[in-house]
Amino acid sequence: MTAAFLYGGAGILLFALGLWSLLVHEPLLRKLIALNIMGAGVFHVFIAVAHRGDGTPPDPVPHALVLTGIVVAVSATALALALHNRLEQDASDSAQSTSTSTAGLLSGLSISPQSDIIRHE
Amino acid sequence: MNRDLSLLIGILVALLAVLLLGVFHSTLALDPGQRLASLALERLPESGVSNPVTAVLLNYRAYDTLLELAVLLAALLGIWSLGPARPGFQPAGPALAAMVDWVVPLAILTGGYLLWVGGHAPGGAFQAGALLGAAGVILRLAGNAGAGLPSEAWQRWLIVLGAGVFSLIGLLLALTGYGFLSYPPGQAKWLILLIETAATIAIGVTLAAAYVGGRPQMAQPPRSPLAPMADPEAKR
Amino acid sequence: MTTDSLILPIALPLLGALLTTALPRIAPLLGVIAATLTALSGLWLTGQVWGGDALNIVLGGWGLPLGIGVAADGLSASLLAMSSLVGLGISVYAVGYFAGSDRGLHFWPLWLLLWTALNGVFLAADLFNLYVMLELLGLSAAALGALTGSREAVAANLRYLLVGLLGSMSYLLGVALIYTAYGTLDISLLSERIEPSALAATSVVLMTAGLALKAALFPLHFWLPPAHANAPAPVSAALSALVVKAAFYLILRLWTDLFANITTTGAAFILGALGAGAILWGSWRALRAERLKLLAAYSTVAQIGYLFLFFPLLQAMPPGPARDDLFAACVLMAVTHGFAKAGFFLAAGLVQKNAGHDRIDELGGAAQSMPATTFSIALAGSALIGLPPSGSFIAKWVMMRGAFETGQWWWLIVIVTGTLLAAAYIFRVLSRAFGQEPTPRCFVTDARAEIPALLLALSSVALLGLAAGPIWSLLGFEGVQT
Amino acid sequence: MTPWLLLLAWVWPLLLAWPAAFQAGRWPSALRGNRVPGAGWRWILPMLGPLPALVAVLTLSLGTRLELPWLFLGTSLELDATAQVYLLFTAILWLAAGIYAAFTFRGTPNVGRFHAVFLLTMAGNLWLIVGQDLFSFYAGFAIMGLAAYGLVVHDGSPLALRAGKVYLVMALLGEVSLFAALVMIAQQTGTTEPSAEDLAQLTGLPIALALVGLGVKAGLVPLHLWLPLAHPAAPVPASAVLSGAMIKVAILGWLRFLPVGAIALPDWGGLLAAGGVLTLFYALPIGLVQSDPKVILAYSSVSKMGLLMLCLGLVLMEPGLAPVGIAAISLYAAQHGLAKGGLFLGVGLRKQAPGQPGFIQPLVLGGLMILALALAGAPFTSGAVAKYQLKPVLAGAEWPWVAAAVSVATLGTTLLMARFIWVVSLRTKRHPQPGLLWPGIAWSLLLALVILFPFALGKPASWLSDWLSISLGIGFAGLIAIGAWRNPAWLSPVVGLIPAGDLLVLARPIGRLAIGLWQRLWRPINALQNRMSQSASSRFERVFKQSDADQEDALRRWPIAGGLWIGIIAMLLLALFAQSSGSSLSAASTESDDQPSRPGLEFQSPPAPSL
Repeated sequence: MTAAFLYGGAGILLFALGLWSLLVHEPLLRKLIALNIMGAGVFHVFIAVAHRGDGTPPDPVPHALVLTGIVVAVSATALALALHNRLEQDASDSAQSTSTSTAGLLSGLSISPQSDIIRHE
Repeated sequence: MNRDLSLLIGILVALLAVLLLGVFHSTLALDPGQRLASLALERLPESGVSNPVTAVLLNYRAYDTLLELAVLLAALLGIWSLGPARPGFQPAGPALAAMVDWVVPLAILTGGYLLWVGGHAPGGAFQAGALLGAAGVILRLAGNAGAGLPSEAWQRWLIVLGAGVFSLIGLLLALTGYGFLSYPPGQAKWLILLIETAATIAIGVTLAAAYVGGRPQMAQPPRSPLAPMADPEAKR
Repeated sequence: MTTDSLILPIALPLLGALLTTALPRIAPLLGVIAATLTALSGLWLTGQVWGGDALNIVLGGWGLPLGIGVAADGLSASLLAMSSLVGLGISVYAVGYFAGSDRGLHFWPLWLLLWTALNGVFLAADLFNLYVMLELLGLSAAALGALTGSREAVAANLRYLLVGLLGSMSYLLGVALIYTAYGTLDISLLSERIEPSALAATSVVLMTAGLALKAALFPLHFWLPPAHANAPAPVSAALSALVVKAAFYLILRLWTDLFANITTTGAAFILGALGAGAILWGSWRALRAERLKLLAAYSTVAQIGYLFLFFPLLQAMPPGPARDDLFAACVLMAVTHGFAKAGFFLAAGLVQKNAGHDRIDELGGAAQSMPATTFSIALAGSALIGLPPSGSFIAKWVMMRGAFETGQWWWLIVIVTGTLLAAAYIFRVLSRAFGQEPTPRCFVTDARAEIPALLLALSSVALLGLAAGPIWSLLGFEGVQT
Repeated sequence: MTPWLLLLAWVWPLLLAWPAAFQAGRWPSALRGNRVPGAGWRWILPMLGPLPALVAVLTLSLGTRLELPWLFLGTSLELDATAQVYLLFTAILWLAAGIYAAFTFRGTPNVGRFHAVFLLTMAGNLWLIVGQDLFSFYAGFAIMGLAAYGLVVHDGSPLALRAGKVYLVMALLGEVSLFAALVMIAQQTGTTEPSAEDLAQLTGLPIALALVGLGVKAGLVPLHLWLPLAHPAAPVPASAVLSGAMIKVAILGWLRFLPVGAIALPDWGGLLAAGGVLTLFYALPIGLVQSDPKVILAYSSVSKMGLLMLCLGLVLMEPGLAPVGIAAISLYAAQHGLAKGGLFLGVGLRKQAPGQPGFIQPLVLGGLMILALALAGAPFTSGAVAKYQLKPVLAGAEWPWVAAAVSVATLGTTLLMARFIWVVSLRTKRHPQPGLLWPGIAWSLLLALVILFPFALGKPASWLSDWLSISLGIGFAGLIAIGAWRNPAWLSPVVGLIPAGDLLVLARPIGRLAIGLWQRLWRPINALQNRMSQSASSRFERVFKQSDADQEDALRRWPIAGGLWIGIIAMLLLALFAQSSGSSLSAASTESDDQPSRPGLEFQSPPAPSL
């Protein structure tokens, strides 16, 4: 009971923390991490609920729900990153068309498409 | 960011969290809880697998898992719709290349093992698929622009493999009178293994393709005028 | 097999999506075939619900607490019928719209996945399954919305995706709390067990708030206008006509079915007040919109508001024929808006294609060169205003009567103001069609694209208005008590 | 004959609107290859539209009823006494206008659009006459009112577009008030087909809303603004039905949905009668100074509607008058409708008919004179008969001065008609068009009907009613005419003194004046307000850093949207906890204790939605 509350309560705190970060922080990557933290919080609650009694085996259903939820969260994160990547690409393209020097500077820093996002933050 | 506003939101969120904690606590306190657990474990022998989580994922609640594969597919299709993939990274140095030669087969092997073990212990299609995907990621990081994936046509067939096999088996079962995704007694084990194998491949390919981050290039990618800046090779 | 047919409206578009993914060369052909089959299966299911009682099935053969239930009652069937007909219209239109364009390649699988999720939401009877369906819906919708690839579209749909994720998380936390207390996820089992408690109240609030984000209830509609206005026309139609309805449907289901004994008049009043805000603000913004598709998107915000206005009325009305009328009118309103808005967006897309832009003030020539499309806009517009004999006219009639009967006359002012504003923005568009421009050579200039829009708009006015009775019988009610 | 004719009467034109819209005017249809302008059969559709209605009214017996429970949540169509009169004159008028519209628009650009809108308007007009329930009346009313927008703005000129805008705003206001009134009537009487007795229990609000809602259509001053603009702007056949048939439905609506004859409503009746008197006298002088014949006719319509409203108001005050009054009002509406329709069509003929055989234009002018006399109520015309029928109402009224006032108004009407004849005989700009033979014949039939009216219906005593004021008026008009003939400049300062759309035009300077006054009076307060709002907005901007012009940009910012979202969650939680507190705020459910451990496979049917 206490263990379940501690785990579940931690999940709720994670949810709240993620929510706050999502709303307050502007960069997209932080928002995405925040959303994933919120998701992790909800999954915590599910897992905490699964193991309740002493000695009885844990409930497999919430475990399976969490697995499903993780895959869904991964998919959503991937799509969001791709959309953001596209925005960045557009921005750098238009920047280059107006001023090649700036674009060259940007591209010099750029190692990979993925790192674009991180650098932007 | 405005400090006052974030503080205000922080207070609101904190209040919400306190309320949720209170509600959660009172619920736990009053309810010792008879879950689906006993039922799920009781019917485990009929489910065709001995790992209860796999039983839930691929038998009791197989419908959710089918849709989850569809979600994964939707994400990849969305990524593909945004345009062609960017060129990859520079080829790996000798040390990394040697490591990749070891790690990738190992990851594929481990994936196979996880797939098999999922029937009676923690493991299963998603874990295995994730490892396959990771192998693809490693390949791309080491300079293989396509992450070791086959041509676009093949990729298209592979990414629909999981959901395709899953839903076809479901419909076939419905047609033969067992009901959608209701495995006939005794056949559950093999059907689940079949579905899991297909799903593993599909998940692995989908994850790797998502990491590539765009529509696969047909052959040699046409070098767009903007490409050189993203291509470290051109700089040397 | 009759109960197994429940799965067809979900399985068929899914198979279609897989095939169009695997065989991109013949995607339009496969897509139309899959769309036709999906629509037929949806209509067949609706017919079965009409003929008999509610249908349900538990997948996997494990019975209820363990398996996942799929069920169709009158409410699901009405919306399923809407998604079938509107979806078919959008599909036929898309063939012409995307002809010769690379985007069609990406459109078909994503659109069929979206349709899968839509039908899945309408038929689901399991709270967690609903979460997965909502995510599939949100992901495919955001991907489709960004299909034009313009910067605005991508940015707006990225925002839409994040908002949808936030909504899903909130919904999922509500589900987790429910599972904590009741140990089951099936809606029918839960609705027997749930009693008023702090936990139930918290869950319903979390789930409603999450879904309200997805349903674009004022003031949480901020993501909708840019996302819907910048998408390709068939996608805008699907998003505005169908996708927001899924979230609304779920709120309606939760409030009137699962949590019926938990909701209170005060909470329903809040939803109604937000709906009123949506009507006034959405209509006003639609009136001020410079672009036709932006106008349509804001009009969606307003129409969603009307749907939420039903909550305080339903909550205050004691069970009986009068409440049945209100409920049926709510469904009728949602379905009518589905048809009308789909027709409007499809027609707007044609105008945009023809003129090269959709700035309302410069549309005179384009509108007059396409009489059939202008006529579609007029028909759809009259359904959006709520003119007779459209379905929304009857819905507004019942709504206003309900407002009097429950003593909530103040909604009347909102409805009247909203109707006048709607008339203003629709006629602002229509007056462009009456000018002294040269006339076109024939009524229908591009049959493949114009006919679906025309038929959708026409059914919102004629079909749903003149014969609203079937909605009542589909929902199992006796007919309007006048 | 079958009662289904009642359904066909309005569904038929509705169906015809579809092929009419596809009609190729100048443009050939894509399916049939190239075609010469105006070819095809579709141009005849407008005149086929009213035929079933005409057949219905001529063959069906009084009281024929058709129930359509499947339509529109339950509809009933019936030919009662009032509906019979209305259907007869409306169908005749639409037929005449339809013939006119078919021949004159044949092959013109946008003919499909005009004919489709014409048929839609016709369908709405006929539907609301035969429909007995609130739904049908409102549906027909709204279809008619909004489709008529297309008629008003048809020629697309800036003038027509302005008239259309004014028309639309007023019509929508009227329709929304009427809608609210009808909903309230349904709710208060508990039926959608209320009898006069049911209506007796109405409260004031629905009555007021019905008076306003239909008052717009009837041209009740000051809700008449659209009328003198829209009627002249519309093409000739459209103004004929607008003025002849469509504005009359307001009276029909009041007869149906006000407790006429069941209960005395001294206040509302008095208000309506007073409004009628105002309308009656207000429109006459303004009409007299107009120079466009169609505008003069429009003001005459306003004035005549005032007379009808006066009579209806008197009947509302004195329920005993109802049996006589309702018949007389319907009859008068019919007479005025036919005469006014004929006048408008005649103006069109005067402008468009060929003058080649020398006798045609004099014939048109002669016909117009007869119609004008009939409208004024001259002896031996239908106008005299109709006016005679109204006598008992005026005599039995509580207000003794009413009869005298009406006589004065008759004098005014005579002058107005004289002015009309003067304008139409001297100042008409002519644009002859071919193909006006059949419209001319249709018009002469209408004319014959108006002439024969008194001899078919009235007693000989009625043929001479009001001869005194009419002859006074004619004499007066003659004097003025002679004066104007001698000195053409004599009347010029008066003519055009008040433009069409009177109040609307005056509203602008008055509005400017009011704004000026407001600014002068409230300058100090305004300044204070400005300072306050400026500081508030700058503070607001400091908080939200809003700079974009887009009003929703602030809302789109995550912290603000998220804050609102959490606020909504908090409000919902408060609302739920506030009402459920005490009972079980802290007590979570213990229901799952007794959850039976079900073996599972048995199937649990979900309960039906708890609605």
